[in-house]
Amino acid sequence: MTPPFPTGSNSDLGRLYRTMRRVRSFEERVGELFVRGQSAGSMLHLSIGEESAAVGVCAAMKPQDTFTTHHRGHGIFLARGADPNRMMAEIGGKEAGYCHGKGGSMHIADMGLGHLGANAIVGGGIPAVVGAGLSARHKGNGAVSVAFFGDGATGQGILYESMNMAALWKLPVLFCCINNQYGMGTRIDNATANTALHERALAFGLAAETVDGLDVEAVAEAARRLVDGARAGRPAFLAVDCYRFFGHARKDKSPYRDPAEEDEGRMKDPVAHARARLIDTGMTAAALDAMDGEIDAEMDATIDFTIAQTEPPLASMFRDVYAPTEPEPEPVRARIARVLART
Amino acid sequence: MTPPFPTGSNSDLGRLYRTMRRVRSFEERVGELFVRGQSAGSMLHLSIGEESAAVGVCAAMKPQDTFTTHHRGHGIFLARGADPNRMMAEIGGKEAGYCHGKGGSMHIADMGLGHLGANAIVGGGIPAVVGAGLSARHKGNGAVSVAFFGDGATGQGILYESMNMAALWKLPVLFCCINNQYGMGTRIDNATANTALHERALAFGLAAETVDGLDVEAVAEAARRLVDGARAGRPAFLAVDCYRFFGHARKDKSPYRDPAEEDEGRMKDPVAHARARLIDTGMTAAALDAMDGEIDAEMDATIDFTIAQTEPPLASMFRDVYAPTEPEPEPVRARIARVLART
Amino acid sequence: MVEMTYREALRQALADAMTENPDIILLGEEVGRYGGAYGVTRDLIKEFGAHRVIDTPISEAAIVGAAVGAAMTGLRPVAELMYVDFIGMTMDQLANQAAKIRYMFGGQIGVPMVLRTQGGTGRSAGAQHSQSLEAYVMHTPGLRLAMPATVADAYHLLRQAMTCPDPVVFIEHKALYTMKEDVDLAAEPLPWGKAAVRRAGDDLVIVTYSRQVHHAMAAAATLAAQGIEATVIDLRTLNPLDFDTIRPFVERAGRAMVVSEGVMTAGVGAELSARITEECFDFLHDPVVRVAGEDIPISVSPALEAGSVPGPALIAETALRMLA
Amino acid sequence: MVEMTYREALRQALADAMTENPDIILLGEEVGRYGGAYGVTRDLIKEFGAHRVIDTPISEAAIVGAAVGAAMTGLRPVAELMYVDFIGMTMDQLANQAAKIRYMFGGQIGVPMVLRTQGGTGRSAGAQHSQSLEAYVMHTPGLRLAMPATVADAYHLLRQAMTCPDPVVFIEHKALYTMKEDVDLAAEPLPWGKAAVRRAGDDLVIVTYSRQVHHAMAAAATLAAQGIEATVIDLRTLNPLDFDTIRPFVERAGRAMVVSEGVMTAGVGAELSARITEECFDFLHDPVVRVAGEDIPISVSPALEAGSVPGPALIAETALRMLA
Ligand SMILES: Cc1ncc(C[n+]2csc(CCOP(=O)(O)OP(=O)(O)O)c2C)c(N)n1
Ligand SMILES: Cc1ncc(C[n+]2csc(CCOP(=O)(O)OP(=O)(O)O)c2C)c(N)n1
Ligand SMILES: [Mg+2]
Ligand SMILES: [Mg+2]
Repeated sequence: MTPPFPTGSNSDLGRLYRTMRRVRSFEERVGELFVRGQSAGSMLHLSIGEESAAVGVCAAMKPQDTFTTHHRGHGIFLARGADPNRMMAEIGGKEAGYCHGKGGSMHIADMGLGHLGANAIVGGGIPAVVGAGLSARHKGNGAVSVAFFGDGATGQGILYESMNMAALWKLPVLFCCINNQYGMGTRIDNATANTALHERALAFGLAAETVDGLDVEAVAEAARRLVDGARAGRPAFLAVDCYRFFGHARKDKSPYRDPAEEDEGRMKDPVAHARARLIDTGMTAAALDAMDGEIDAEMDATIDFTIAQTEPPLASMFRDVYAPTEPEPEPVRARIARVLART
Repeated sequence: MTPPFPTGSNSDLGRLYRTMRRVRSFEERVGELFVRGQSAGSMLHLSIGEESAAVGVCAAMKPQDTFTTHHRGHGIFLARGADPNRMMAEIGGKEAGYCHGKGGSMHIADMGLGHLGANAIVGGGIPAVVGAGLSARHKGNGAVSVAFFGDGATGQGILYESMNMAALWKLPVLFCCINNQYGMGTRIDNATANTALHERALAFGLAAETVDGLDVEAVAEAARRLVDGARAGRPAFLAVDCYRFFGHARKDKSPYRDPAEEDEGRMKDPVAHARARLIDTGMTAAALDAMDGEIDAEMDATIDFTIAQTEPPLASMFRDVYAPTEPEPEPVRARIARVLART
Repeated sequence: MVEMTYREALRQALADAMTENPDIILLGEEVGRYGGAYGVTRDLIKEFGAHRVIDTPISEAAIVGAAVGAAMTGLRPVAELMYVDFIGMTMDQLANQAAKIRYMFGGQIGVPMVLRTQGGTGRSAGAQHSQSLEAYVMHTPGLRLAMPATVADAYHLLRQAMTCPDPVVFIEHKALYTMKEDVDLAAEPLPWGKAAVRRAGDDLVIVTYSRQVHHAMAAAATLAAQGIEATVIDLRTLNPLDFDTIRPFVERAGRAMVVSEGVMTAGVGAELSARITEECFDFLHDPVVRVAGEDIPISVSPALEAGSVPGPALIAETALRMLA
Repeated sequence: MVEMTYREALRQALADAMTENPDIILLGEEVGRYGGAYGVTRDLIKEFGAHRVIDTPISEAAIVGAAVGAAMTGLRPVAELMYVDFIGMTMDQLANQAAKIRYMFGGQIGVPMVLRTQGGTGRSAGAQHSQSLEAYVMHTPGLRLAMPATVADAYHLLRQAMTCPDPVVFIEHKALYTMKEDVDLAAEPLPWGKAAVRRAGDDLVIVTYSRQVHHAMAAAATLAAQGIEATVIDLRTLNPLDFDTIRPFVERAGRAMVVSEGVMTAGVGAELSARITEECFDFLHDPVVRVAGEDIPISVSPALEAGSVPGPALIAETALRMLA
């Protein structure tokens, strides 16, 4: 598979906009899947408002690069070139999903695209990039590994353990903190005394910057600088400032947020900003609308696709606990039957 | 018990020297206890070379203050006013020890002196001071809580989680890192890319300094500044630079260290330095020798004391798993006997 | 008698205890302004203030560690771990510190803290948000372990936990929060550490706890319709474990089933099975049968999720097999 | 045949595997320059270089997490946890990540890593450096678990672990490192997952693993002198658990004792007891008897330490009682 990696020449604003728009459209459809009672559960975390982080950073990555994401990782994976049908099917818990319905929204992964996995543990995916960095160094394949996580994950000690190792070993690793200002109901200034998060990375000896997520080109530029640096042995940290447009998960209406703050936060819309810039530079609204319409149609189809898919077969639950060469765990029912059939 | 807290007026150089000298002498006796086969095990970590950290920081503490220590904590507790006999007896695994022989060298504690416990888990005692800080705030008793730990503990994520909380909540807490340059066989520059450890604390929003442990007065002064600040709601971090004179534990001869480095490191002797300063300021060597002799005699006696003590009775092993009001766990032997005696 | 939910009963227990004892503080992620991920601490911050209902950063290890330090210095912290699945980050502070401090320090001090958390399946929350990890706790000397199944126990066990001199891990079940029952909160509760006989019957004994109590009761009702009378014992606390209540029922029935939602291998059911066998061997017609979670992770797919843990059907089916 | 220590056999296994497979790397605290806290990796850094024998900061959680990431990207990491007592800091990475990745991701990828560590009593190392925590691992689906008792197994099980497609927790025993045995490293080893019958006898079966195998053998020798013949089964791996080897011996003897150094409650012995009872119930004259560590922390006092775990005397005494 040769995915549409938005790398190199593909990173002009038009492409960045298009990819962000796809993320936005997909996430809206995730919300709809839930409303239609077709999602597997309600733990759906939309990345609306943070598209520039996903798209800008992925634009700086190369095909051999790898990454881990957090629970709000749909956008990142889409930006990397995921198949939205297989993503949506996974979110619906269907057999046709990336993980055959075992993972769901918070555990999508795809080795083909270097996606080492989303994670439902805040901070849980971070140290893996240290290992991926060791692999890249060992194999000399020039791969960078990027850990994507939220501002809330800066509360987790494992981030600092991982940054320390990456800096010590000069690994090709980027720590990308998507700072949407909230961890569930907790605003960043209620979670830490110093909200200039990149200063921590500096203190561990990494290159580190904070960039305004409103401007996807700025994000892409900063990401390129830091990813290239990481590839050359200067591990880095990038905080992308943005705003979580909606609730933490699908059911959360953010009653803990000031509506005025929300209004202002939603002004920091990287998609709208890029669109305005494109119009400034001569693109017509009609052309953009046409593109948007195409995207929305593609994303609408993911819902129909998902609804049409089957649930994984019950017996599949015993699969993949261990390698396929190994025996599957004995089902409880079988065990009980065996024990009681003894006589 | 009113311990000889070396606070306030007691912090003149003579007293600081005396306390450091007691630590040095005690630690030498711990080594001897081991050589004589009278210690409980060989996991004995001597703080020789780091006396100024223990003594300088304890001099800044008040009676109501609390603290936790690491596996190399004898000196700190002595500086706080511990009874060397009960300490040595604990190191010998004897009933008369601070913890009745259950804790040993790495788990000495004494609530009377605010010692919330030594710890055999690197970093394990750090977060407790956050809780102690919450207590102090809740009770308004003006207590500061100090976490003592080694440079190696800066590898542990829990340090950063704890510093972040302390800074966020403006707790009366001091994080004191005794940087003896080594974690077992690993020199600090093989454990981190940026050895200016206090910069991390700054990045989390704490007050932070590094002080040269050669000069106990400088340590005491920095500690007083930071402890007073912590008491006023400005949590802080203090790194005390020193050198681990001997091996990591009793059996380690530090083959991984360059002898030239060791020679130079052992020049950073806070006890010798204070002694020289005292002589400069008019004390006679004879007077100091007399003091030293007295101290050595007191510490010699701890060995005899320990050897004369009894081991804890076997049945005591079931005590203190739970509160004394609760039944003790049923011994395995009793359980087996009961099961097999059924008929 | 008043009707309330499990969630409300838990909240009430916290509120009542906090009113009585000013040294009780709550700390955890989202316990304050947000009111708790499952709403248990809703508005307690308004009642008791941000100094007693403390929103923390996402730092599970330090939350537990801070609770340890608070407990050692005169507070009675009730820490919340949003999901028991996150216990992995706290196991050092829990098992090496909280559980051992009294012992290591020769009885000088205890760690009277409660770690409230919730576990179990039922929300398609996937492999890292649906586990039943009580066996880790039960295997750790020094930790008490309570798992309420009923609304009354949600209240009383939590009240009792907040007076326990030793650290208590208190595991709620996410599928029970909205369950409503009539309760008399003022009634004398069963003592801490005592199991409840939810139903008595002479044909077989089902020993279980937490949500599986309800599944066992449903199964027992089905069985009763077929003339089979089961005893259902709700352990309420796994440490202490009340074997005295179990023994006579097993001796009478001669058949015992143990049910847990956690995975079977080396789980709570193994302990219960071993223990019943040891204590009642000569009375057993059959080996003790373990009904438990499959030895696999939990899937997000609702079908696989539900299929991987016991339910009333499996319990009833197993009972019928035992009595066939 | 060559005589070597358990420590040397482990080192040899690492060296031989690293020579054969350039993707094997070691990482952990003090594994390089220091040579390992217990000397297992002595001088491997000289042989294989600092890029393959990696000294880490004191960051257990990230060590395991880094191993996970390395394993997912084509390396075969062997991480070292200096003491199994530190597993608490790694449980999230171990149980929520390493153990579940293959499953959560629908079988796309495995995590072929080994986590070497050591546990047990014997050095007066106190409550936080003397534990036997294998039950936590055994209760976690997705993790394989090996615990070698002999010098030959130290070599062969470790070699096998390094070819296992799934994460293996490999727990050595600190009291065995200096044990010397004659071994033929070139001999065909027992397959991975197969238990070893160390001694066969018809009077009772002792099922155990790791250091307790030696205690059981010593006890069996004592018993033999009194005319009692015990079978001693060394499980070698606890996951997979080889019940097929156990069954016929228990059916023949009708009496089984399970021995573990870890604490009794909800421990490995509980699983073994439950399992044997389930599978061999009709053959049992007596309930399976658990000999295990006391349900208490380990003291630093040598007397209390030794008194809190099984030894040959307790095993022999228990056997005699069983056969009385
Ligand atoms: C270890 C852990 N602790 C807590 C949670 C519950 N939780 C899920 S998301 C979240 C907030 C995370 O905030 P952030 O990292 O900023 O990511 P965002 O949701 O803003 O994208 C919390 C507390 C979790 N999943 N894992
Ligand atoms: C969590 C944990 N990891 C590893 C160890 C083993 N260990 C004991 S002391 C030590 C070195 C600690 O170095 P440092 O913190 O600098 O303290 P120092 O020994 O220099 O006083 C190590 C790795 C441990 N006891 N706990
Ligand atoms: Mg956020
Ligand atoms: Mg050090």
